[in-house]
Amino acid sequence: METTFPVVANFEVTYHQYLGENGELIRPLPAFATPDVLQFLYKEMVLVRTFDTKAINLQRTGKMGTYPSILGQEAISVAMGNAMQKEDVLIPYYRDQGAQFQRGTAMEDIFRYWGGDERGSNFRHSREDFPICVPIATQYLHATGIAKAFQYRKQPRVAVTAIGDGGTSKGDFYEALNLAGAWNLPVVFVVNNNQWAISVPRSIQTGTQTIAQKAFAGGFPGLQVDGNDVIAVRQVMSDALERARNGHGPTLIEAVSYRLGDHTTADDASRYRSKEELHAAWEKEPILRLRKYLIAQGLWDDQREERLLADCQAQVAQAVEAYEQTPKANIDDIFDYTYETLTEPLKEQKAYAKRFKEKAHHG
Amino acid sequence: METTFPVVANFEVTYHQYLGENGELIRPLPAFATPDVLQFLYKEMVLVRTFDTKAINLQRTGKMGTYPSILGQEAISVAMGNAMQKEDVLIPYYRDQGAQFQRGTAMEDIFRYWGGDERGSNFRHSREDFPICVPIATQYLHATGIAKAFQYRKQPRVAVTAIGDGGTSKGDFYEALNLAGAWNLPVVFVVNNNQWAISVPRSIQTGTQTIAQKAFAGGFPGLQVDGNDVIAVRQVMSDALERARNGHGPTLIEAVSYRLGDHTTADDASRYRSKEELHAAWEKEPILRLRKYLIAQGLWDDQREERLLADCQAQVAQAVEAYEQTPKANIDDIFDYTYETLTEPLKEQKAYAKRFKEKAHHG
Amino acid sequence: MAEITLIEAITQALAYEMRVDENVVVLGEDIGTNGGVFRATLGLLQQFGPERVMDTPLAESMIAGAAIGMASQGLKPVAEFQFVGFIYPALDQLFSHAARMRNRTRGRLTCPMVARAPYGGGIHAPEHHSESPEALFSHIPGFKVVIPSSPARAYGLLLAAIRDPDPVIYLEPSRIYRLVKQEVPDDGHALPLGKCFVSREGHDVTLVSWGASLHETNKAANMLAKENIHAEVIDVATISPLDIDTILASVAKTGRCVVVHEAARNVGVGAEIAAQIMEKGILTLLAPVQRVTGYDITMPYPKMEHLYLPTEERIIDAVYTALEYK
Amino acid sequence: MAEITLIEAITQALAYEMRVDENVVVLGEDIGTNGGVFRATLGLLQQFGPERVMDTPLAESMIAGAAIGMASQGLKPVAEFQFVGFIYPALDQLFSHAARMRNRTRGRLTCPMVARAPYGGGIHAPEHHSESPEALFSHIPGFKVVIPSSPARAYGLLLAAIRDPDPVIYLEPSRIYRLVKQEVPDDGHALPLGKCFVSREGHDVTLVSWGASLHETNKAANMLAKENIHAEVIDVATISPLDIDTILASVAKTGRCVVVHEAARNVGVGAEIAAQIMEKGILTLLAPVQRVTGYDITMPYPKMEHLYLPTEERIIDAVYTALEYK
Ligand SMILES: Cc1ncc(C[n+]2csc(CCOP(=O)(O)OP(=O)(O)O)c2C)c(N)n1
Ligand SMILES: Cc1ncc(C[n+]2csc(CCOP(=O)(O)OP(=O)(O)O)c2C)c(N)n1
Ligand SMILES: [Mg+2]
Ligand SMILES: [Mg+2]
Repeated sequence: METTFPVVANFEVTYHQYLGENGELIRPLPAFATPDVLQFLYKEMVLVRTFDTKAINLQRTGKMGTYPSILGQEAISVAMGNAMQKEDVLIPYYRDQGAQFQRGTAMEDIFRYWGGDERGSNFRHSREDFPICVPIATQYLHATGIAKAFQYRKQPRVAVTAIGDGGTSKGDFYEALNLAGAWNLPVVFVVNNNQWAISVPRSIQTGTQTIAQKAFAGGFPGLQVDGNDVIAVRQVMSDALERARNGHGPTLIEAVSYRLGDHTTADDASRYRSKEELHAAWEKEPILRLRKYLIAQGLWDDQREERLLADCQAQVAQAVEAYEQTPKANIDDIFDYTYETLTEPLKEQKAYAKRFKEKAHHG
Repeated sequence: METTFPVVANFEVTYHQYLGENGELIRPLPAFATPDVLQFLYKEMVLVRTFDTKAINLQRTGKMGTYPSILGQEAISVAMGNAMQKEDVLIPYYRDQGAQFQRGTAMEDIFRYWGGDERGSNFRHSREDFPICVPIATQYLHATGIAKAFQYRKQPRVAVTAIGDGGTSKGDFYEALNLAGAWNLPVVFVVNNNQWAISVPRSIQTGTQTIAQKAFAGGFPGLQVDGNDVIAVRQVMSDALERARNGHGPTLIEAVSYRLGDHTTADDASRYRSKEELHAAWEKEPILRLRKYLIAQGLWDDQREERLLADCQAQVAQAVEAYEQTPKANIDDIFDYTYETLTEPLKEQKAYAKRFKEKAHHG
Repeated sequence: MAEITLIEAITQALAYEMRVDENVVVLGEDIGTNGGVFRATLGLLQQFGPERVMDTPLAESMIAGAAIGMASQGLKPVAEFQFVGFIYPALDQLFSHAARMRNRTRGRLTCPMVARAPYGGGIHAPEHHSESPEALFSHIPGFKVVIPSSPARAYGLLLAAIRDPDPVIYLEPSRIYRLVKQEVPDDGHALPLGKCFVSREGHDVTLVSWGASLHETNKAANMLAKENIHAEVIDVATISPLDIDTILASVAKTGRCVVVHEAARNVGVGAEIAAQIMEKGILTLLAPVQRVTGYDITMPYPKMEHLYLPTEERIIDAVYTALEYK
Repeated sequence: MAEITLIEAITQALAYEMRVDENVVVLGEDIGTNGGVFRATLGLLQQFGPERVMDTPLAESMIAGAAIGMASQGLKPVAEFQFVGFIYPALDQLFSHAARMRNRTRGRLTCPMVARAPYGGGIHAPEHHSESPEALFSHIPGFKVVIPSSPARAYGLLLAAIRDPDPVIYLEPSRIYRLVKQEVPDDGHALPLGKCFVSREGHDVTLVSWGASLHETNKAANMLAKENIHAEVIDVATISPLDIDTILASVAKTGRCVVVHEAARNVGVGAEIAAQIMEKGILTLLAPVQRVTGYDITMPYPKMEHLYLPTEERIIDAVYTALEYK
């Protein structure tokens, strides 16, 4: 008689990386990674960081509200947006600025959003992309519905959505994985594992070895990628997009990175995490890493860097200008979009509100 | 340079079984499985089936409301309750009659519950056990809270909870796994995979190979057990309870079985599943299987069977009697338990309700 | 033309709209082969196939969240929640997203979905199967909340709900799913959302109700008629946004009003109706608006639910209280 | 004695009750090392350790569900929801279980938990951070719903909430977390739940409010006093169950009433108060009860939230409407 129990299913998580922590190549470059593309990705990451610095500054000087910095996660976000086709749909979380810019979403719209203005989500480009999602993990389900619409209409499009490590604790995250697996949906799930959910470290968030393995609960592949290696993220994204586009279903990508900034401008991370940890994380950050590689390859130098920074500053300055010139919103704006047609009660309330418009005290 | 990607985590699901489909032993019996214990488990399964048949009959004759039959899942439920210690807490789903009886919950209380009477959940024994849980999967989270209370008080107690295969699609299911893993809680999660969630087959419910693998999303072991083999279920339950009691955390047990009856007395399963499938499932059912084994070992015979059936009938008849003698509930019953102390509005409403008591038309 | 029940009218409306608009899809638990636990989607799988009639995994937040995603792509998902007592896990998706998508994006993305669910008590169902949460949805800006009371209204209002460009919560009183039959032409004619229906004219008192309670309300009106008390009966139908004008016009005539609903009393829809009648019609009121409602307790299990539901007796009692005022 | 803010009063109450009752535990997101995003739990981890001050994974249904389990074992969990806009995923657990456990088991199992959450607008926070859903909880039988308006009331009411044998939804107006300071003796004295407080006496009109809006209400009363209009101001404090008697007594004196709340108007708590005043006090009413509320739109983002929130001007306007009636 047998005395052991047969294994009926097994699973593994692989870790994907091309650039080592010092910008050295540890695997042969993937095909997409031509010098042009790498330079482009580099520039886009620097642009995101320039934007980010400015956004924090706008908040500090009272010109914008609370803002969540993307510092440290530029590679994930840029690679994600860059790998997508125009006709795909992005369903972002609130720290996906890089992907949004790749999609054509205007910087000034992101400023508007965090400046407390709904019009910031009325994107002029990427009009099917979802706005920033505040209620954690809900966006993962929207992505499944969008993917289902693509599948129903037999369109070769993919829904791409992102979340933080903390968000992977929520029911909606898992319900989305399960549905995507059950329906074999064209969706790519990205997890920005930046090690922290506000003050809660990854180790308290979940007892799993990896976040990637949560994909097995949905019945499809999950993998880990070095989220500070833009080449690796870009590659696993393309692979996952292709899988999805060809009808082979979803993938979960855990991009391992680090939140180098505070959670938001309303947070002070020094309350809960050590300087040492932060310093160590800076050693691995994505922009420096790619710069080292490019320089070593003779694809980058100080002059180009200087020009790039000036360029980025100019682009961001223009966006700030556009943001600051946003026409004032009015009472109609807050009443007219609850329903397509103003209801009777809202007509009455709007007329009443207009009576008091001039007198308002708060704000 | 390397060209493959390293595996950073891997997982496997084992399948546990002792009795083959024809009641033949395929592995050496585990230590607990003395003749006495096996006979006891057999009797308890027969008792549950006798109860179940009667319950359906009560519903059909208008003496009870909608009822969910446990037909086919007796082994899982009896083994689960039987493996627990008295001081453990059971957080059942609605198809856990066998476990409830093992815990001392009175049959007449289960009748009362499905008879539409809240008093059916005021168990006289097993007073810390949770009542039947209708909103699917919510009970899994209650189990984590109870387990946390045990951990906080350093009590060597375990929370045991169960769910159906359909329930594993819900957010609460996964949130519970994640918390139990993160907090290393003393809890045992049982999944009654009876292949159907009302009319939705297991294959539509999730894209995973096994349900057991969903445990990996929580970071702890998941295994499959033949849910028609009471010996195997009892053994994996004991192992999981011991693990939990010794501070080694949760286990997910997927008990593979089959719902031999309709979903509830309000359902007609012939609308959505084939006779062939049902017939095939009857071949594997748990009671017959153990009887075959016991008979082959000389531990059971027709005489004992006859006596047992008479015994079970008598016990159930007594419970029906108690159920039918339940004193009528009154207006106070529906008002007095919303809060510990009746609020002013409820005092008023209760007095008002009493004015109409005699006149009520419905019902 | 054959007479059909309320639930058959729902099936008829779903099938009609699926025929004329291929963006309409239905999803939910057990709605495919099984045709829904109440058979609202009976035959749809056969007619429209599994790509449009989707049996989902068992997860209500998922159903709502996926429907929101589909709706953003121009589909018109009609999501069935098996009982409205199981819609609570979906409230986050519904409140935080379905109700806000248009406003959040200033009209760029919208959410033309319908959330259907059997609703209300009196069917001797187990706990959680007899809830009346219309007040919750009515309080959340962005929804329309609709409750039909007859086969014809169920048909016309469901068509309107599906065609509406915004999310509609469509609650189906399961107690009257098969209570009455009516001829309901399958002509695709929608009824207006946002309008009350005057179900019966009268001049002594206005009775306001919706859904299944309208039946006890009508019975009460019949009984009162024998006492020579002529009640006007209003079927609110769209609970939010509320058509207060129709109610005010009636109260202007009768001077007295009784609102009847199954849901708990405290902060229920009856309170809103009473408050608005006072605000806008106090001069026409001869007595305070009376509320006949469920109590502020969880809906009792079947053995005692008859003690909870508004009855003709309670309605008539309230009418007399109103009539005898001062 | 030092003066403390409302949020410090909350910390003080939590610490007090944790000292005297080891069954009291707190749980939530970022409540440990970080002391909560508003610092309500500041220092508790240091004083009581991680077994009683539990940083949870990020999942609100989980927080509620686990708290229900703990409470059934005799713990007294105080769960923090980071903002009340994030409590919606927990509504199923709260509505289906916390509110019903006692009734479901006829008193065998109970749910003595508190759900705390920052609540309301006016802090220029991003979307979803400024919600006022007290009406939802008030409609669900089984909860008590409490909203403090000052440091002293925050302290006394939170102690009462923790000691209450049933689930209490405790909503903290974040706009006034640090607005005023008061001396609040740390003496463990609870204030009664289910009672309104008369904050200011007057005889011309009754102003009824709660939470942060009470401050604009008081300011309006001050301004009115200069016009020789003497408003009585009532702090409802416990929104459910409602202490209508205190309100009725005031209205009997003044004959006029204005209810002020931030939440959307439709089927809000203001409607309930208005309806009850009419039902029980119509003969003392000289004018219809006026409601000054948020609009039936999603709370606007910070740039426009000032247009949504009730202001002194709107309150005074409503008072004049009431005074000029007839
Ligand atoms: C449902 C919900 N609960 C709580 C919050 C408050 N909150 C905002 S961000 C955050 C932490 C998120 O952490 P993670 O998912 O790791 O993303 P990160 O911010 O680190 O990128 C929390 C708790 C929220 N937005 N939504
Ligand atoms: C949240 C929720 N949604 C829907 C239902 C209705 N419902 C009751 S049982 C059931 C199927 C459950 O299937 P499964 O989990 O496999 O358990 P089984 O009944 O097969 O034992 C459904 C959909 C419910 N009770 N709760
Ligand atoms: Mg994070
Ligand atoms: Mg099942």
